[in-house]
Amino acid sequence: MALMDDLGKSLEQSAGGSVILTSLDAVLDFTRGHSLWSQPMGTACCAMELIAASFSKFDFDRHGVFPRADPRTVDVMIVAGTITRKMAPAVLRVWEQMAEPRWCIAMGNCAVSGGIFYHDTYSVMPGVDSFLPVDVYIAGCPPRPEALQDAVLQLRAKISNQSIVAGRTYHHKLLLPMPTKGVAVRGTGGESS
Amino acid sequence: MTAFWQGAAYGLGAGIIVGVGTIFGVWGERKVAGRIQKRYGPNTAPVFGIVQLVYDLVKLLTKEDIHPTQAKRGIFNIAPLFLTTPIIASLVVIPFAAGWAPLDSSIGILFFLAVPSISVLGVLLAGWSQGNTYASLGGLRGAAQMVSYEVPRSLAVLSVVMLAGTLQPTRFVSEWRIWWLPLTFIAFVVYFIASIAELNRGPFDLAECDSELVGGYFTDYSGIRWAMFMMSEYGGLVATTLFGSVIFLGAGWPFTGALGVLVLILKTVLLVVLFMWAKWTFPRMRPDQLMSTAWKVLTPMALVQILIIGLVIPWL
Amino acid sequence: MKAEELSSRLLGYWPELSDLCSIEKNRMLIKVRSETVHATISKLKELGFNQFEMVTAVDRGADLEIIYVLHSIPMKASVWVRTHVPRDAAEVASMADLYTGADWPEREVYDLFGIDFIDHPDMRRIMMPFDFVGAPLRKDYVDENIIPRPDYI
Amino acid sequence: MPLEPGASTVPVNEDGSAVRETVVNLGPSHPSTHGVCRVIAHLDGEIVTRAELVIGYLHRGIEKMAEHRTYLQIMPLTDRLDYVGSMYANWAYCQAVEDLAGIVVPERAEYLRIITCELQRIASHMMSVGSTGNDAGATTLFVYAFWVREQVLTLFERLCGSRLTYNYVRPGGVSFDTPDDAWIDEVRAFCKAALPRFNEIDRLFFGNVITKGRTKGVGVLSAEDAINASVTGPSLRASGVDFDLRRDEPYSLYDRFSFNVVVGENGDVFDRARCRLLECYESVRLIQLALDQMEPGRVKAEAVSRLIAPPVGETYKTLESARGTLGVFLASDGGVRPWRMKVRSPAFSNLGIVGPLCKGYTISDLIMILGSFDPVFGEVDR
Repeated sequence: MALMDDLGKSLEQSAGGSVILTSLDAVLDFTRGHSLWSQPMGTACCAMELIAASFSKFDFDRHGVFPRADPRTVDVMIVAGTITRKMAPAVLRVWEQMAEPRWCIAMGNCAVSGGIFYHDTYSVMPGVDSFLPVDVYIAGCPPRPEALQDAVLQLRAKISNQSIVAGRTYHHKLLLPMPTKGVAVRGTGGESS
Repeated sequence: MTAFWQGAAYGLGAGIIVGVGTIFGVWGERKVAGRIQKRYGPNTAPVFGIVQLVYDLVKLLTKEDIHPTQAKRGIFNIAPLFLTTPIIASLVVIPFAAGWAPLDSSIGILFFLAVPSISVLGVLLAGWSQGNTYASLGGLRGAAQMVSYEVPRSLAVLSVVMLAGTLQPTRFVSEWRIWWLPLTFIAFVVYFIASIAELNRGPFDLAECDSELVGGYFTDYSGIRWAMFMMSEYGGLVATTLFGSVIFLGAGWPFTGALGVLVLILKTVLLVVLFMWAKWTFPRMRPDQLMSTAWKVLTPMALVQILIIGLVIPWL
Repeated sequence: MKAEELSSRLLGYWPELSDLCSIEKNRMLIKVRSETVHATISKLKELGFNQFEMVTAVDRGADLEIIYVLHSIPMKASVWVRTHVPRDAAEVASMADLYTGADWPEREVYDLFGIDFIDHPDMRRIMMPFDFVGAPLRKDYVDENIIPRPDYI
Repeated sequence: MPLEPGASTVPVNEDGSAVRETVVNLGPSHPSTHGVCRVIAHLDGEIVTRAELVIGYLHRGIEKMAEHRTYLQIMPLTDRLDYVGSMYANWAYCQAVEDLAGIVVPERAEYLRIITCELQRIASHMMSVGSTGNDAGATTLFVYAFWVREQVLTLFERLCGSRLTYNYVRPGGVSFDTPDDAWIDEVRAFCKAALPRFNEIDRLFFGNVITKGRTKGVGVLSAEDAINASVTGPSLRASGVDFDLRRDEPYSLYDRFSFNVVVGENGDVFDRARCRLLECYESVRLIQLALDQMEPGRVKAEAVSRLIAPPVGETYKTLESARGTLGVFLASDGGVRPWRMKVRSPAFSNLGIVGPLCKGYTISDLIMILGSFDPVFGEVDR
């Protein structure tokens, strides 16, 4: 990414570079938006709809979205399901393993805000955006695969406005994760994915 | 200096074949898999979804290239080259048209069997250098499997070479007769199965099986380096099937010239589809079963084929 | 098997049981002191209750009640064994030596109720993170992370 | 690799030297742990010397939440327990509430419960068989099995408006009657169409020589061990124990049907997976019988208030879910909220044996053994 950032910066500073920059942005945004490989971070009920989405009835591969197990090659993490305090470090770890540029879709009420498990519980995170930058939220408990399809198209529209220049790229400021009681959250999660 | 430019031209040509083969191979895989699984595969991109692969390629090339902290950096960086280079190099001995191969060597067939074996090194180095248990297990599995399956594969090819009496690909093609087809059928089956294992494809994709080892020996690779692994896999697929159609299916037979080249490509595509069919139908084998298949089933089968041909040759 | 039939059959083998057992809504209950739980259950296992169906605890305010449900596949019947342990010294013998299936359920009760199972092979938290403090299913558990739900009824 | 305190100590040989082994960590987000389970596998080469399961990554505290909700408000929580087969948790919970409050369920509602739950069993078993195939590398099998599941979900969608979290079985009956008579015809049509699909899956996967090599004799669990380890459901029956709650301790109207209980022989992965497939045939038969016997009538008991306040007492009711004995324990203090709810989840109890069982098999087998118990982590962790 550093290479792309430098390229973007030097293009922006040079005379006439912005013409090249905008066309480069257009090409890259278009290809990135149309080739969103997903990391299925399915933890609970929504994972069923996430599986259904890539199978015969809905077939997300038509749009170039297909699930990959290894986080290094994927572009979008689809967090589907409740994230508990025990799971949060592992989700964060997988997110950190993903290569830039990366995006995140929060699928279902639990991932959006904690949903039905928001109140009265001692172990559920109130939404995955308390420790991850989320691009698209899908409501529903669980959302239908069509809703996920719409989210992918929304994300595509969002990507089409991004630039490779560092100042304007999609750099997230990571919020600190909520600690489990007593001990800091990092470093206790799962190895690799 | 001429030799240098010649070599550069061969390399470029073979690189283009591998690149185009990769794009069409991945596209074909996704389409074939889709059809087998009652869905469509990529179809919203232009031209039946082929352009989808261009999107994927451009995206992969501009993606971040991650170096994990626990990786051995130098080896991590060059390991993918060990995989792609032998595949590209091996293509130079393929007789694309009747009587013409880019490098018409007198030991061309031996060259083809020997050079891609170097990619075992790439698998081993890639797996080891990442400092990741999934990758090292995958690398070890892959190396063991590729080394073992060299044996039945070479024996199968050897049986056909016995019939032709030459190791020179162009002469081999002109020697080829249609009645070899039933005679060398066992060898063809052995070659087919052993090649699947050699390429780490399903049902022998133990080295990269995502249900156990996540990404296998290239778990921690991203962006362009990961694309090189894909290129070696599909380039290898193209090279193996090309070679298989030359050795067992008589290259351009019954045509020569441009039509012959077309027929060769057609046979290759047929074999590729067969490979994909096998991948998307069968479950995966276990490492120990895979090894015993190589040594206890395929190698004896190839030896029996050699025996049969050895008995037939005096009567020719 | 009906509870009456079951209890008469069990009493035939084990007469001392009559002081402890009662029948409620077609369900056989055995109430014992926490020190004798292990002996009772091992006796019941000998009498044919070969499956450890579940163990749970209920916070009764003054003390904690532990309820074991044992199931017998040949007799097609279940029996409850219940006992009380004090809140601050909550401990009871582990059944993991009798039933391997008691391993995880006892860990769960330990995790969520803070009841110590003596001689359990692997007494660690199972549901909550290992560094978690407290027994969340006890009624007096407080946690600043809990967002109380407005009363809608 | 950081392990949790006490999770692992370096094993030593008899002479005190450290065993040279690799520790492979699978999960909590791994493609074949069927959710959020973590397996810490100690390997000697490819052989598993010790496998430890770490669960709790989806522990949402449903039992605590239930103490703060009225009896009807708990219904949606039960949906999210076993998200592959939500109907069972609905029903098990309703059984417990009905037992506690003394509600009598109309007959048509019981039939509808049986029909939907047997459909759910097919959907759940298809998921399980398919993911066994997926673990073995046969992705296509998963898609085929999922196709059958999609048909069931479409039927459910017509019945109660939801694909996954139905909230259909309610205390005192079910929430809706069948939408129209066409729905019943659709169920009959599905029963006819599903049988060739089951045959196809049987031939494609269980008839395959690679599958047999991969699954036969792997993860063998004897009948005694299975009973002692609280294994229930298809996993228990695969070990050769002829026990099914539906037949042996009939609840609802199951005593009106005659059906076969599928029993395996060896208790290996093959038997566990195939038992599930064969149970689908029996479920189809049960659905057809129930459709024949069902008569028009009420689908909900008349006198069920929205605010159920059962008398003081406890209850524990079980039923045969797709994974085994699913029980709900309810303790009431006479108020409108339960004093304590506890779910005895079959997936949790079955999973306890997986760690010890994997010892001595390869890492590839570990994946198969874990998958063959069909864990659903919503239910395991609650």
